[in-house]
Amino acid sequence: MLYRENGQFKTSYAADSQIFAIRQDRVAIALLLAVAVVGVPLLADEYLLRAILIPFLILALAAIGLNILVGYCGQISLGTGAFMAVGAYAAYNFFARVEGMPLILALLLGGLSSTVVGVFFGIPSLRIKGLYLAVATLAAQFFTDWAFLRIKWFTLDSASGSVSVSNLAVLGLPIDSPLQKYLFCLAFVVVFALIAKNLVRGHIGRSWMAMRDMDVAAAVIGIRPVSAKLSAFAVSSFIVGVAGGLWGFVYLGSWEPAAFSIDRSFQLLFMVIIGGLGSIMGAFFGAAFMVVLPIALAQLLPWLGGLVGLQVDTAMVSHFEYMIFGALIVFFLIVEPHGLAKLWSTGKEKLRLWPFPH
Amino acid sequence: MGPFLETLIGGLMAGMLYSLIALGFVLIFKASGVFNFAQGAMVLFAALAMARFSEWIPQWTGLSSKLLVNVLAFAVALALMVVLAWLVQKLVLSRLVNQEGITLLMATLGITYFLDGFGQTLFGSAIYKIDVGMPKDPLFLLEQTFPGGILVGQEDLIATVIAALLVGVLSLFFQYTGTGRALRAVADDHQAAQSIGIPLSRIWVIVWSVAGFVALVAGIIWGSKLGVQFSLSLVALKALPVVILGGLTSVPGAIVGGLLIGVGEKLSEAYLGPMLGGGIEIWFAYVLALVFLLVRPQGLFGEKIIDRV
Amino acid sequence: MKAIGDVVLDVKNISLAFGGVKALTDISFDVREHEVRAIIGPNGAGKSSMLNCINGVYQPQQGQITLHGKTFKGMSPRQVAEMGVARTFQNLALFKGMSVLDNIMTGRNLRMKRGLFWQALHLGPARREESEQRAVVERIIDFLEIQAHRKTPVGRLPYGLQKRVDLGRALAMEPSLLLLDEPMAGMNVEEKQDMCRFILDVNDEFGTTIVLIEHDMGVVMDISDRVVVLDYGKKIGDGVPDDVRRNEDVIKAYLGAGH
Amino acid sequence: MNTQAPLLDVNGIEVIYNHVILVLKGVSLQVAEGQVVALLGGNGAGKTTTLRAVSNLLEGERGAVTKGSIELRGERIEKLSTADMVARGVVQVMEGRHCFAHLTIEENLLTGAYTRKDGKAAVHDTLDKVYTYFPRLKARRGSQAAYTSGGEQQMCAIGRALMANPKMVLLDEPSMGLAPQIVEEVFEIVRDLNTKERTTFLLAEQNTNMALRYADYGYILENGRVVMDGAAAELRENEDVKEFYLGVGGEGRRSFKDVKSYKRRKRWLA
Amino acid sequence: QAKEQFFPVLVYRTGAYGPNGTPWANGYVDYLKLVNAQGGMNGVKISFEECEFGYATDRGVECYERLKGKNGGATVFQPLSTGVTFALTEKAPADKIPLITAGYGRSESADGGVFKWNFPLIGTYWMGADVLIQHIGKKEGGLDKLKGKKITLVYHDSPYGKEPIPMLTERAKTHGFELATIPVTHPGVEQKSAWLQIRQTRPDYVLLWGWGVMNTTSLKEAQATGYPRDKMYGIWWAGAEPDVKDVADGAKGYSALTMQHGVHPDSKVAKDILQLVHGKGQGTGPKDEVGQVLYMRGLISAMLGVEGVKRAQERFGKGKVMSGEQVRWGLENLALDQKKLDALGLAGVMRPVSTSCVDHMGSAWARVQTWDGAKWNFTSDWYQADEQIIRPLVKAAADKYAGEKKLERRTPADCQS
Ligand SMILES: Nc1ncnc2c1ncn2[C@@H]1O[C@H](COP(=O)(O)OP(=O)(O)OP(=O)(O)O)[C@@H](O)[C@H]1O
Ligand SMILES: Nc1ncnc2c1ncn2[C@@H]1O[C@H](COP(=O)(O)OP(=O)(O)OP(=O)(O)O)[C@@H](O)[C@H]1O
Ligand SMILES: CC(C)C[C@H](N)C(=O)O
Ligand SMILES: [Mg+2]
Ligand SMILES: [Mg+2]
Repeated sequence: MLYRENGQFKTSYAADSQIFAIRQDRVAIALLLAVAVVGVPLLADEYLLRAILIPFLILALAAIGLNILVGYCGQISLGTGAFMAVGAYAAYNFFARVEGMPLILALLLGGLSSTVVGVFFGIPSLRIKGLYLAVATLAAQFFTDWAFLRIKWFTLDSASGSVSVSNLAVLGLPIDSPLQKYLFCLAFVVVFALIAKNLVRGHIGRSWMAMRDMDVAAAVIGIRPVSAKLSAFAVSSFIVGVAGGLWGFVYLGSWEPAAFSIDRSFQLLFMVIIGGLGSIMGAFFGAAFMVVLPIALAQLLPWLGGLVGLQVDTAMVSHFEYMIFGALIVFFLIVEPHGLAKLWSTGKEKLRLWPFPH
Repeated sequence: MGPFLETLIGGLMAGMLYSLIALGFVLIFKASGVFNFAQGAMVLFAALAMARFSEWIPQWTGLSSKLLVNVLAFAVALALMVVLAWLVQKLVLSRLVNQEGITLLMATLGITYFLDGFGQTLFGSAIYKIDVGMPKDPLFLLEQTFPGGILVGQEDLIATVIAALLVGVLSLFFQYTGTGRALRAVADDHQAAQSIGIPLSRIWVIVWSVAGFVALVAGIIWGSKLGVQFSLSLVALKALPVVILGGLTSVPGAIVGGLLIGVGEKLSEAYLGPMLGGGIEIWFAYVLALVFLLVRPQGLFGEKIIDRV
Repeated sequence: MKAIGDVVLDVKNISLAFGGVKALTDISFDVREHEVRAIIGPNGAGKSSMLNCINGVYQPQQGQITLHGKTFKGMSPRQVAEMGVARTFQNLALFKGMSVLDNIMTGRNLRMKRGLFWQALHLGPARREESEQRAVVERIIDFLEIQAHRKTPVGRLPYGLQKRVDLGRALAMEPSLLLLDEPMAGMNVEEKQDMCRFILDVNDEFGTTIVLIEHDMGVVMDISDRVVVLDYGKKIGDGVPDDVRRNEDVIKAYLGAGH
Repeated sequence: MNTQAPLLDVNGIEVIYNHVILVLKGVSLQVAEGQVVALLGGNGAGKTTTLRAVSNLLEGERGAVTKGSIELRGERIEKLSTADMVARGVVQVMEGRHCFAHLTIEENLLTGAYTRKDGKAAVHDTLDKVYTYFPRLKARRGSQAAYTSGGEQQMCAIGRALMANPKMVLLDEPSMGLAPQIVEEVFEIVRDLNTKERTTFLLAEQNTNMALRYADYGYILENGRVVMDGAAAELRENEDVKEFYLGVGGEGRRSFKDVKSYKRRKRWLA
Repeated sequence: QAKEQFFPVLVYRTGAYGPNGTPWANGYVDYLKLVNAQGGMNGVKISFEECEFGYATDRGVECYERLKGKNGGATVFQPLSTGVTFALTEKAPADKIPLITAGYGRSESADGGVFKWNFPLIGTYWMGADVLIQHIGKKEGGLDKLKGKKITLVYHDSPYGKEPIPMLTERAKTHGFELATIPVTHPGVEQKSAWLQIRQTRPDYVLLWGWGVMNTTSLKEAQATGYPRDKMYGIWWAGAEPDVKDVADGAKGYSALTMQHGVHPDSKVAKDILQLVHGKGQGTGPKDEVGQVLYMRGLISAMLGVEGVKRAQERFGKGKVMSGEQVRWGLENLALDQKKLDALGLAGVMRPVSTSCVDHMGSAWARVQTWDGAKWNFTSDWYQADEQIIRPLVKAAADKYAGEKKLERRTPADCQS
């Protein structure tokens, strides 16, 4: 009964197709945003910002991008790391080579470069499907890993192959302290989440989903596979590229190709799956799960060990962390195979019925 | 000519080693439609078990015959893999019947994490040794014809023979037995397979056990090559292009794919690598696979992807 | 009596084979504007394959198809769709992960032009366009009486309703030619009656030409204007329902003695 | 007819999908050994769900029986697996065909005999029997199931279930997508097996006309509840059944062409 | 409650590099325990906390963020990864925490005039590369004999592996030998083509710049392709027990540089640890590990940090907890003479270290050790890296860095503070 939509009538289609059509949701999201913009800066310490919130936001952004490709358009990609890398290195080149290049512009240009690469590696998707397509994206992954390691030009001939940026600023405001960085990322995430949501609820998003669910039928109602798939690759790699730029510029500050290795690609794919394929909100859930849980476990386990008087060494903690993390993944999948976002909405449905079960 | 042949042979044998791992992927995929991400972790787990038991058994029992110890350790490790298969079925797969491939893939990822942690908790995370008496020193063939002869790794040669044997047996099994047919049915449609009385649980225990066995064999060969430690689970990545190129559902495909990838990457590294700055073999393997897929989207021997309205 | 017009679809000497299987052999027939044209025949006769040829999913090895005066041998499904042809599928080809509303909205995709940029902002033109198309779709939803399920993911709907959504999606394309592949399979009489009503309404009100595959002879005989009968890929009958019903070949191959 | 103990006794079951969607709201039905029982009802009434509950195929759909009991020959079976049910001779033909796409028609049929222990020869006899029932399958035996027509797949699904030599068959919409002649044949097969081999059938069917002609007893399901049951012959005479399920009004069969002239009326229960 | 000096410990005990990371970490932690057991640093006890990062740069940075503010603030970071060092070089100055990168990290950071917070104590990769070439030259009978020789570098494809390349290139130019470089991709289990290539080009020497399983694999592949192990020379991270144990006889004759120390189970400090730490059941790893190569390296790294604090206390107040800035001063003014080393139980293990504002390395000495199939033995005299060659390279690279980051070189006054 707490969560009821009865009595909330929509008088226009526009109102009905709002992102959060139910009042309670709108209130909740407004609260959440308020906390993110006002509450967090007041309360969070530097550690929380730097080690948890900033990576969470950036990875959530990347996960949104990936979700468009995998969750909405049904094209499995294991090359997210590559597209992030392209975004980061391209942004770096624009930033370092062009005198006076504004930060935001550099990041967006990085995203655009990533789009180009993404579309290029998306071309095989017109012919190759399913897990087989993973090969194309993996090729992208390993190729960029190699290219940024080996082609000196990309790293401005840095001997170690590691690049770094500093003195970040937007319109004269420095992006330096964790808080500034956090807000900077937050702004990006909010804007892109909104854009992504808008895209997926419009006809473009529907053509992606149609492609995903049944491509022959989609073709029959007049959706062009070429444009549907490639636009998904384009949008996805743009967002992922921007996230890559943020990851390099804002989170790491100095990076090497290993920061965007295949592990990152897998990590993001897992975020998207565990969060919920085809759900923007799922990207956030997934990112939270994959970022926060390991850290929480690493903190929690020694403490728990301490409670029962056990001295747990880091290796042990680390192994247990893996075990628990793995077990939790399985557990959540069993509870809800369609991811945390689905679990969330089932929960809401239950609330709607509460306290009368049916 | 000599160096070329050498690279070629090296590639072929590296390819067979990949096939050995690829085989595990193919088995499980073919028999349940699950892309088993945990194959690499299973290889590590099996190898760890083998390595540690062959170290512990003499300590516990005072046995000194190396052969006996190895056989015992193998048996124990195999038993462990069967138990593992049973647990996976019981705790994970049976609760995810009829779910989409991607969900199952994710579940096997959970298993991967668990196994990585569990294996190292149980067996430790240092470097261990598997010594099944594989010869380490090189063999030089045709020393008269080519200066310096042609180098062949004896270890690789043995691995090649074993892999070929495994593949032969397994392909026959799938194609010609009733169980093989049932396995393929399960991969197509869990629910329909259930509806006609195929006991998914038993089937899954069987395949995962066989995959565990393959992982153990791969683990022993790779482990005696590289030493048993965490990186062993990463060689699974090398098997990915192989499986995909050969076709996810094809046992012979795993072999042919392995050979192609092995040869392709070694030759490319040897002849293209120096021009491009080296280290190209990894992406070259994928690009090679990609080129083949553009011609045959289901892999060389994979079942045709069906989409019909 | 409704006015049947000129030939809108002319199928000439179509042959299609898959390896050794001859799905269609030298089939010709025509469809006139505004008529309800049924295709019947035993299982595996090639009916669905025929539809697949018409809307470009299969490319026949021989023969040609003339649509609205335009003759083609190989068109992409998209081109056919642009010429106003819509269809439903025998084995439900709905977009499982999407809601009923979204499924039907995809039918309007061809008419939605606002590009990425406006979509991303979801402002002004994009929003207006979305609302306009939504209104059309809502009319279809009302028409098919599935208002209650608007937001349900189609995968959860019972079979019969899924068929209705499939029809809705085709209708949303506002086609001039509608191809229906066994739209009433798995329905009881009452539901079939509903479905017939929908089909006839579309046919009447919008003048949509309909090609219908159906195994329920009651339905076929009652609502179609002309019937083509296929058997093993060959045409064995063509004519008004009453003639077909009395055709010996048809009785032997398809209807059986009971009819 | 309720004198002998029923083979299958479904007692007031409730089924919930996905923890929230309540679909069956207390369905009870009995099937006696050697009977043909029809389960009728409109789209979404819950026929498929009932069958799934009996054959224990709910789990894969994330559904669960939350109340009531199901007994087979007096044994509670809710906890069994589908394979156990098949071992007890109960096989379901699933709605929507579900053939194994990559297997050939013949391989599909042979997998149906997976549980049989009576030897290759016996299995081949059954295979021949199925081929005589459905000659079309024999013609297409070498094709992968995915590349056969809808009706052929339906035959394959039915044939596959018969390969198990079942004691009881749960048929979900067997007539769907089949040509009239074949529909007739399918029901003849049902009768044939029923009389010759005393196979019991529980069939969910939309083709009420056919179903009631061949069944001994019928249940009508609406909205997850049994709203009416009775001997098939009685049901056939019932006015409401005639009106809504057989399509015959007071004045005989109404043409589908005329359906437009009257607005569909509400069903007799809300 | 007495205040404690907090030492964050970035380690990797799991993953592909775990077998090598673990002994280092054990040595590091055991030494800290030893200091506490002996009464702390002028009475100040050490508290420490480990953070596992699996040798992954981003996770290392995460650990840094997690630990830097803990328990009153981190004293000094020693990330045991060149990649992480690169990432932290920017962050540490802002947080005012010194970085000790003993034997790894950025070679140009030896220039304290630009890298105020970095301390690549007792060894950089340029220095290591320089010594290796000296050693090879000596074997050949003089550096001039290197002319026309082929030397191949097999390196871990990461900032770590690339570090020596500028130095080697420089040396190749000077002495006229031919340098080829072969990268090995992380984690390094795939080296077949690399070694087939080596078999074909038959270089006179192979330099090995590996870490973790890559070292083992290199040796095994060398064995499998028949490359003589006694022509292979590794950097000090490619010369420990885990690298060769599993290869055993196959690695016989292989040599590696030492970062001064080698295997020292008999040193006083090792005995102290066995007695005061292991003896109390507080040992971190197995007993027989005490004194092994990587264990000693970890121990020495910890010692350098502790001595930095002690040196700072001499100026800012004994018995007090030092801030990061104060420790930085201490590290910049280290004066570990032989007497002090003897007192620490490090006699025979290492040579004196003394740092200054311009020299953050403090000592440029190394030896060579060789594996005899069962253990490591020293097989060379001490070498000192050639200042003439290194200094200009370091200065140029540091200036380039300063230019990019728009940093000013520190003034002499700043050096005094
Ligand atoms: N997997 C599922 N998840 C959620 N709801 C489901 C699921 N399967 C069925 N339902 C719901 O259960 C109800 C009954 O469905 P069921 O398939 O049993 O009906 P039916 O009588 O077989 O209908 P039809 O004649 O159309 O096949 C429907 O409202 C349907 O939406
Ligand atoms: N893509 C394909 N590949 C191979 N054979 C095919 C393919 N499509 C159809 N066929 C074969 O062509 C024949 C005609 O099939 P089609 O689906 O057109 O039959 P249908 O008349 O629609 O039958 P039904 O009434 O059972 O749906 C069948 O024998 C079928 O097996
Ligand atoms: C630090 C050392 C353990 C060596 C390591 N490979 C590095 O990054 O330099
Ligand atoms: Mg058909
Ligand atoms: Mg049903």
